[in-house]
Amino acid sequence: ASEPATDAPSTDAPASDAPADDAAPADDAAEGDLPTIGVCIYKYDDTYISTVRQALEAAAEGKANLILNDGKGDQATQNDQIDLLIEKGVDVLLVNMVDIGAAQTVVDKIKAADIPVIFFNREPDAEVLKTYDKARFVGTNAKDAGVIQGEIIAEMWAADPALDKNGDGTMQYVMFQGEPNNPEAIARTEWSVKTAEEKGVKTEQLELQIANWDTELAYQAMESWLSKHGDSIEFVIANNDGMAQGAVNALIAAGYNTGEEGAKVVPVVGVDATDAAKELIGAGKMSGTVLQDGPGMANAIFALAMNVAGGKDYLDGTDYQYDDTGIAVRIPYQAYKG
Amino acid sequence: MSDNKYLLEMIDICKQFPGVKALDNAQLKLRPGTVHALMGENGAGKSTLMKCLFGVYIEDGGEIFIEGKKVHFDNPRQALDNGVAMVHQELNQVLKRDIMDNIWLGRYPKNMGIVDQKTMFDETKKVFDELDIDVNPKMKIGRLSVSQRQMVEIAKAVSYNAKILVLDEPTSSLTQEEVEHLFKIINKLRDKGCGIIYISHKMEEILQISDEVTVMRDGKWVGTKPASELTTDKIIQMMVGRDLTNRFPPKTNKPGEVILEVKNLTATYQPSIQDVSLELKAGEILGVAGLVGSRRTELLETIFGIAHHSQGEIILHGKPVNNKDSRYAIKNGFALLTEERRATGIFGGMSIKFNSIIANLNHYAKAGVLNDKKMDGDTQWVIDSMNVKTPSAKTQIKSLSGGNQQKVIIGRWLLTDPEVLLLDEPTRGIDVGAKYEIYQLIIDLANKGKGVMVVSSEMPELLGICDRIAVMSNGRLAGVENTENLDQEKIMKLAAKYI
Amino acid sequence: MDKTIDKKNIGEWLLNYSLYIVLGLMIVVVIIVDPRFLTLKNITNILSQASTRGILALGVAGLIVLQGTDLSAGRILGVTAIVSASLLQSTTYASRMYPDLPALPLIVPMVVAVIIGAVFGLINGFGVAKLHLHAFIITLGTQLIAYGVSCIYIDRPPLGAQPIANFDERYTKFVTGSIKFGSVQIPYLIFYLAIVAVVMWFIWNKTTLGKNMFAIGGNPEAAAVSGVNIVKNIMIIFLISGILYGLAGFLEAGRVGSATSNTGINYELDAISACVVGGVSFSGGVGTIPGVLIGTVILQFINYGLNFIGVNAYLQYIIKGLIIILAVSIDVRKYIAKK
Amino acid sequence: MDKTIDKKNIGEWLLNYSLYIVLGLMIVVVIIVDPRFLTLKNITNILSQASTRGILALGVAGLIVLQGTDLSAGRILGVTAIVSASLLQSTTYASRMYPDLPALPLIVPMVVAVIIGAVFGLINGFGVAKLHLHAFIITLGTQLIAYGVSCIYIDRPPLGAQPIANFDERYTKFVTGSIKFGSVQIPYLIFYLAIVAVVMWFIWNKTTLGKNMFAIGGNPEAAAVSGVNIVKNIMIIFLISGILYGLAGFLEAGRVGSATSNTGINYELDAISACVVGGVSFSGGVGTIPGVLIGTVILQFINYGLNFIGVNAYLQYIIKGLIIILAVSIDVRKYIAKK
Ligand SMILES: Nc1ncnc2c1ncn2[C@@H]1O[C@H](COP(=O)(O)OP(=O)(O)OP(=O)(O)O)[C@@H](O)[C@H]1O
Ligand SMILES: Nc1ncnc2c1ncn2[C@@H]1O[C@H](COP(=O)(O)OP(=O)(O)OP(=O)(O)O)[C@@H](O)[C@H]1O
Ligand SMILES: OC[C@H]1O[C@@H](O)[C@H](O)[C@@H](O)[C@H]1O
Ligand SMILES: [Mg+2]
Ligand SMILES: [Mg+2]
Repeated sequence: ASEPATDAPSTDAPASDAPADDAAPADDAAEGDLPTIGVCIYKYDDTYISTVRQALEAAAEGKANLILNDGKGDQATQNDQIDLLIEKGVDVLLVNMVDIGAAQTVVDKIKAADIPVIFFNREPDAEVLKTYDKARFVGTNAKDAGVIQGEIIAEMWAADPALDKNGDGTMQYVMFQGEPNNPEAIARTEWSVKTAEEKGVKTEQLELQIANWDTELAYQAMESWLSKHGDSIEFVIANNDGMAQGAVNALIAAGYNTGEEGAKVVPVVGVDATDAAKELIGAGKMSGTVLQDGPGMANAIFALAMNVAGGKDYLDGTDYQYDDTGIAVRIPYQAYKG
Repeated sequence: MSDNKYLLEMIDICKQFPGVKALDNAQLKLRPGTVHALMGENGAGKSTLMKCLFGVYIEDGGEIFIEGKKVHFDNPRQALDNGVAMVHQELNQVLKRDIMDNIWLGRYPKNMGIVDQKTMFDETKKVFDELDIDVNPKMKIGRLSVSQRQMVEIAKAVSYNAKILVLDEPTSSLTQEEVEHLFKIINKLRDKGCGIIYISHKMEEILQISDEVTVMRDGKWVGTKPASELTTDKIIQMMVGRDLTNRFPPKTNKPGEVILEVKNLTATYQPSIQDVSLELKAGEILGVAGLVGSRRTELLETIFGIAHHSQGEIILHGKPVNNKDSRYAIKNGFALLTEERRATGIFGGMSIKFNSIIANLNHYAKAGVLNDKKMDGDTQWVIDSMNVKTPSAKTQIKSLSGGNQQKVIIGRWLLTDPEVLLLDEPTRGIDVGAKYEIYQLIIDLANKGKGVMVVSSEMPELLGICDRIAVMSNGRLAGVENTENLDQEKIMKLAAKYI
Repeated sequence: MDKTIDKKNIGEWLLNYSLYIVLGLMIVVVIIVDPRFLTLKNITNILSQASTRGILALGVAGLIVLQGTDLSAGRILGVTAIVSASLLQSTTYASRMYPDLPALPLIVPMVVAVIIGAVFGLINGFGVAKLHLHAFIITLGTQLIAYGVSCIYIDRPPLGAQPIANFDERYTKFVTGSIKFGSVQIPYLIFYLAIVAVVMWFIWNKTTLGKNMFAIGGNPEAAAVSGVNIVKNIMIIFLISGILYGLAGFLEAGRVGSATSNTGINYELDAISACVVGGVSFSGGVGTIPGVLIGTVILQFINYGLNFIGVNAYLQYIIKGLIIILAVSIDVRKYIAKK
Repeated sequence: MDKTIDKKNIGEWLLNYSLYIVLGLMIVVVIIVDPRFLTLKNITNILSQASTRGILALGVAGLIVLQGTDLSAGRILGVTAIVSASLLQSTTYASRMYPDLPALPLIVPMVVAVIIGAVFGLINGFGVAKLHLHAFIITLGTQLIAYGVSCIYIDRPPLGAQPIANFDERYTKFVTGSIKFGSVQIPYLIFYLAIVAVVMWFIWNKTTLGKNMFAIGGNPEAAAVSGVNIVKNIMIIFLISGILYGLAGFLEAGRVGSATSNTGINYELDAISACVVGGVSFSGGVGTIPGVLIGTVILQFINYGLNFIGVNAYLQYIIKGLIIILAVSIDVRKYIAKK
């Protein structure tokens, strides 16, 4: 397996290196002089993605015109938006695919219009991207979040024998998976448990629920699992913090994880390090999460986009590097335990 | 089984509805080439018997023979295919479609799988010419007046060329002229050997058109006699099971001061009434006569305020009133009994209680909260004083017969204690016994000093109970006369004045 | 003869209580599969989960009685949940939406939520009563509008669309607290639902408004002639529905512990299903409050019970679909006119 | 006097063409904001994007004419999209769903999709015609069932719920190809929609089935006493809707280039909106094929046009809501009886 390209700088990747800065200063430049960048977001109100989007907008301020599109969680809608952006003649396309399965169709469309494209966050098959020499990917290494979760789990399990409530030496856990066919969700589900096992934790899955990244759905499922399994649940693993939060809220309502001295605890881990999750971790109601660096990803995307819009090579003048696919830039995850 | 003397035999038909035994060994035997009148009070089971024949209902027991062959229809399609056609008491039409689409519904003529509009048009025209109906077959049926729609319904039934034609109150909204016309058609069909079952509450018609009469009471067969042996009184006696000497109660009311003045009333959305002026006195019964589409209904609706007027005034007790909608009208002391009971009268799924009190809620409410006791009391009053035949006050009104439904709605309006009652065809589809009761009620109301306007297509009825009669012609008022100065012929002349 | 009457009576009885029978059967099946289900805790869980949905359904029910429907219910709940949540974040939470907002009395955000719900309700009512739009259309419009408003409200720089969470303790307690009766914990939420249900029962059965509602739903034209102020009454019923959505939104955010622009999505489908399963008819003029409640509980029971016995998530959809179809198929038998 | 008549005539004319006027105005606004909009390519884009949606709407329209609706349309499209996609993966694609499946003639998966759609359509029709369920309820049930089926179909070991993608070239060409007329590229999809529309127009206007449909929708009792076989006709109309959903699903997967269990979600709301914006009335018995088409185009234009002039995504929801309300408000004026 390939290691993530941890040496790529993220948060401090200087956007000022981008070629757009060589152009006239933003304030007296007519809008038309700035490069136009078409951005397709898979779903505007996704928590994590909207951090990326906001950071992207901040980065583009005065340097480029962003045309943002909301795919509304529907690939057909996104295809339509790409048609439109092509027709508008944007200089670069940034695509956060709804359904990576449609990547070939999307790449073909864009290739026919000869517009450079950077996919991000939701990762299409590298073979597909390679059919177009102007396609790149910026994202994470999907499995890493799961690996880090697994490490957090193993560490906690080893540190506190009381977590094995029934003392059978096995960690009985419940799992919340994001979407059914999202590669990040699948990898996190798989690698969190695999890593914990590799580190010597025996595991048993009591339940798995696909909760579409959604707090409310996770809350409901957790509530019924709690009454079904009671104290037998020893760990909650969630593909993201939204669902982790739902689980925590259900636990609190059932008298667990109140953060008070002596209260019963079922550890919950998530991914994303949203502010809400960090607050819960600080209050002792949640155990850990994995930081996904949204602004870092936005800066990387933007730097590459400005380069190619200015006719330069994608990585020109940046510290980013491709991983062994030769076309993907990886932003690393970090553990967050408070 | 039986010889072919009869075209149709219905033997020992039984039909039970929740709470009602609608048919209890009912009988009907129809000879070819005759008109067979089916008589009975409201709720006697006439329509139910015919619906069993037509496959709308399925009888619980009994046998049906057509030309000696035992039949059983599960749906109207089978009845139609076996030579039975029917004009239903309720107008069953698709108002948003045109006339031809309605007439050929269920049997569109086709040409290589495509509906043949031209044949439809030509055939419709033919039928209409035969029946002297002068409307464009391509018109939306919803734009016709009720009586025109009824004529179309009859035309449709006739066009099936059925052996057996059932007419369930076909003339309830027809004018004299149209009735005459219908009778000509019926006679033609009879001569061709058809059997016609004719249901009506209009006694004159029955004796004029029918060869035999079957009378039903409470779902049971009472008797079948040749019409020649019968008189109105005899029929009535069979129907109600007792003597009923007079068709109209004695007129005891005395018109007094003018309470309502209508001045130069013209409706906003034309074609409708134009420049109508008339007066209504306290204790007076004012009839409104006219041909189909002469805008009698619109006159009442405009006075009541559910239709708007652009010019003119409505003056009650010398003060102009502005009935902006039915609430104002009710507050100002008006009541309107509508013409189409099912569409605009009853709340079918609701109880008799609900239907009785709904126009009068303000009387039972304190700060919006209702007083159940008062409501129950008033409901009982409606049932008692209107003589409503019902198992209980909780019964859904739609399971009552038409006449009993009508009584509940009249009761509803009386509860609001109105000063001016606008009654649009108050006795449509109501049997003689109940009619008498309603006439009596109208006269009682007049005796109490109320003003009553009655729209009716039955001229004998208008002549029988009204003090004066206003005749509408094509949206205008053709004249108002004292009843003693009028007869059917004079009314007809006035009715044609602006045509 | 006696026997057939008996049979018929039993048939009628079965029909009249079909909903209870369906619910009972489902409970029995769940208990057979997993006897651990038989705890009071599971019942209070289901009831408290049904609470906000029940309130929503009670709001929608009146609109169905009026021959309408409401596609916006869920999104209105969403926007009111978001706003109440944003006004009740813990003052110690650094990245809260309004950093300078003091701790408000609970009633303030509740009233704000109710007012927002009411405004949406009035817009819907206006569309139906004044613009003569079918409820499906105006509420489809307000569904989109409410969602847009939620997103714009929640999605602010620099972080974008974050869930609004970390609530003031008083709020959480008010919503998720419970009273102990002997050994039984009864969640406040159940009481809130009960109070709303009683109020709604009273309105439906004992007031002019209720009668008018059934009149308009049963036969609008007859109502118009009978002196019912159609516009006003429709507006009030929609207003009430909006108020209930606001209340449900206020409670839902507290119950779930956070609010996002996704809160409330598709709740209206559950609410409408609950009404229809509970015997409120789309043809208007028919429905009861206990029916709506039992419908809500049946639906919630499907979700909870299937999860409890560990039915595969995908299969759950299919089973839920089948049970809804079954329950309503039985219920409509009551109204099918005998031939 | 003459003047008022003129005024009235103009008013009526405006009403009759209101949809075209609304569309025209929107186009003008977009062009004013961004004159670059004025290219043929934008028009063919909108039309081809409207194609699968239009086919779906044409299926739904008949059900609305029957006083019904269809909440399952989107999910049925989804399941048929998934199945056609799974039968048409490129044979060179290693992780395709059926590794041993040879390249099928295009007609086979299309027929399979149509049959699956037809089966769902028949279930819906059975629910309405035989079980006497409101269309809302039976289609809510089949919506859930279709979704469950999609998930189960797609989610197979060892890979789990992967999107089904990498299609056979012939499929992609058949769906996304286009014909050149002079300098204009006309996508095949526009022709497919046109063909379906013509067939449906013929059925609605020239066949007994169509006339019966309007009669049943306008007054079911009238149809019944005229000997129309209500059950059969309702079933056939639902069957046709299912066939169209299947066809739309087949095209949609090819158009998008992939199918997942999410494909088709909420499409029914757009389809229903298109119908209603296009003048198909929920009260039944009213509607035209050109109306449905123009409704579809208006909705697609809203999506496309607002994006084109760069309106904020969240604001788009609000604007779309407002336009739907506006368009239908104007359209219903035609039918409001004036007294
Ligand atoms: N669908 C139904 N459900 C329940 N009861 C019904 C139904 N149809 C008719 N009835 C009842 O059956 C009885 C006979 O009604 P029917 O309509 O046949 O009377 P009718 O003789 O035609 O009266 P009218 O002269 O008023 O039309 C009445 O008591 C009526 O309430
Ligand atoms: N010739 C006509 N052409 C089109 N519409 C008509 C015509 N005549 C009447 N109508 C419509 O039919 C309806 C019934 O007319 P109206 O009720 O005023 O007539 P009427 O004299 O009361 O007849 P009836 O005795 O049948 O009640 C009205 O809505 C009217 O607009
Ligand atoms: O695809 C959407 C998902 O992307 C993940 O990276 C993130 O952790 C999730 O919270 C969700 O946003
Ligand atoms: Mg009758
Ligand atoms: Mg009239």
